[in-house]
Amino acid sequence: MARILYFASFRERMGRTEEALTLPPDVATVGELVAFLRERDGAGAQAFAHPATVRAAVNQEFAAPGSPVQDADEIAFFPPVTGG
Amino acid sequence: MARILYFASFRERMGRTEEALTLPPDVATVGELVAFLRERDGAGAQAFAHPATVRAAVNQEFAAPGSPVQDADEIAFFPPVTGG
Amino acid sequence: MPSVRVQAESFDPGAEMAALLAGRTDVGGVGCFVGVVRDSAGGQPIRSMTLEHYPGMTERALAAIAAEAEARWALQGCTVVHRYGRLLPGEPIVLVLTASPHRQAALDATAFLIDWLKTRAPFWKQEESADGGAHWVEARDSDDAAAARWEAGTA
Amino acid sequence: MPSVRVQAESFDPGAEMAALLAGRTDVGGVGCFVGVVRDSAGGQPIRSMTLEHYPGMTERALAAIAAEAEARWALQGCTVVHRYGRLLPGEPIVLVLTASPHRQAALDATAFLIDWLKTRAPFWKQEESADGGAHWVEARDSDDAAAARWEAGTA
Repeated sequence: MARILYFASFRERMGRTEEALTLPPDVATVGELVAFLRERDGAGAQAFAHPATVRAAVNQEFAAPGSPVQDADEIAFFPPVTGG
Repeated sequence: MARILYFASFRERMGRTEEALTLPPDVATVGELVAFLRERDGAGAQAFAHPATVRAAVNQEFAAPGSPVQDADEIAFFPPVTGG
Repeated sequence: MPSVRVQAESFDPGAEMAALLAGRTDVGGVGCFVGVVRDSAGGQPIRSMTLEHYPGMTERALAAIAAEAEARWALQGCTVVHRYGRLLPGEPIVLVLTASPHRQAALDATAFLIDWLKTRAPFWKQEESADGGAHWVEARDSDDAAAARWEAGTA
Repeated sequence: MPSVRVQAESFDPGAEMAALLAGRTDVGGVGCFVGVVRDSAGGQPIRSMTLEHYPGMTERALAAIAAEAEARWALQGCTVVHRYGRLLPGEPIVLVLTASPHRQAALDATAFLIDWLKTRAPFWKQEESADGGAHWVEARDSDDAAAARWEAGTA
């Protein structure tokens, strides 16, 4: 099971802070996980509607769409950061 | 009478912090005053030996060798500044 | 070693600077930047600013950014403190402090740290407007440009 | 209006920053630089540093430098405090503080102020070495170069 975290607008649109998910067999990258979540339900469709504003981290390191993901990973989705 | 002030190494080499001086008739600029002081005595010869390290102010504004001077001015000599 | 903290509580820039300098006499200059919550954004008044972060990753990101600054400049120490939670206008959000034998290194490292923080530290700001509505602050291209200066090596 | 002071006493950067921000909620960033007496120079230990200044002209020069910074950047305030007299290693010499709605203006104005201070404010440093000998610090070309950046408009 992967642990999926949502922050900021992604948390609001997904209606949760995190979920445990068994990665489907055809999900091996961040980009494929995004596609899966977008197709899964209306919340995912809304949260992941604009790929340009999706940012991700795998195991607390920033990740790209091609970054690999696997069960047991901590995977986070959030918009571009605005701290400082 | 002009008031002449000396700071830092100029104060030490001239052996005084200031003096009152009636400007000689042929002294109308900072550069001419430097030449006069350099010729006047051994202390002046030493203090003004290296023109590249002489800095001046007239009435508390930085001045160039060609800047005019007259009696009643406050004229200061010092090395390049090193604050901050 | 950099000192990096993520906290809800406020901080005292003077006390942080004193701690950075404590017991040492080899520091020549300290650079500092403090980010503060403004009472308006885009001409509209702001009632509060709430910062969300990613516990765990945020601390790691700040430590990595500080380590990068210490690798690039001859720093004798640096301190980064970033707050989260609900903050009111006038309250400090972020502190960057750098100590170096030479002023240029302290100044450059301070600018670097705040630029990189803005694009690489997982924080998200939500503004509460005067009518109580809330909206997420959007990332600005100018922040990416400021951070990119340090990558291109032009700064 | 900039706040400019020349004094023998030490100063408290945190208190100065609090004074700059007091009662206002429109500041977005505060830039700060503190120069400190180092315990060595050119590899030789230093026992103390004595700063001489030109009373009257020094205050005027600092006010002119601060006014120049306020003319160049959208500052909401700036503070310059410079000490004179005999200082020991670890003691602060100079404080520059700038407040602005935007961080880049605060950072740039801080760098500008310290660079110009070093080349345009009438202060002279004398170092006392470990054997009690004293010598005047010579002006550095790198300081002139740093100040010249702001004239050429390249910074």
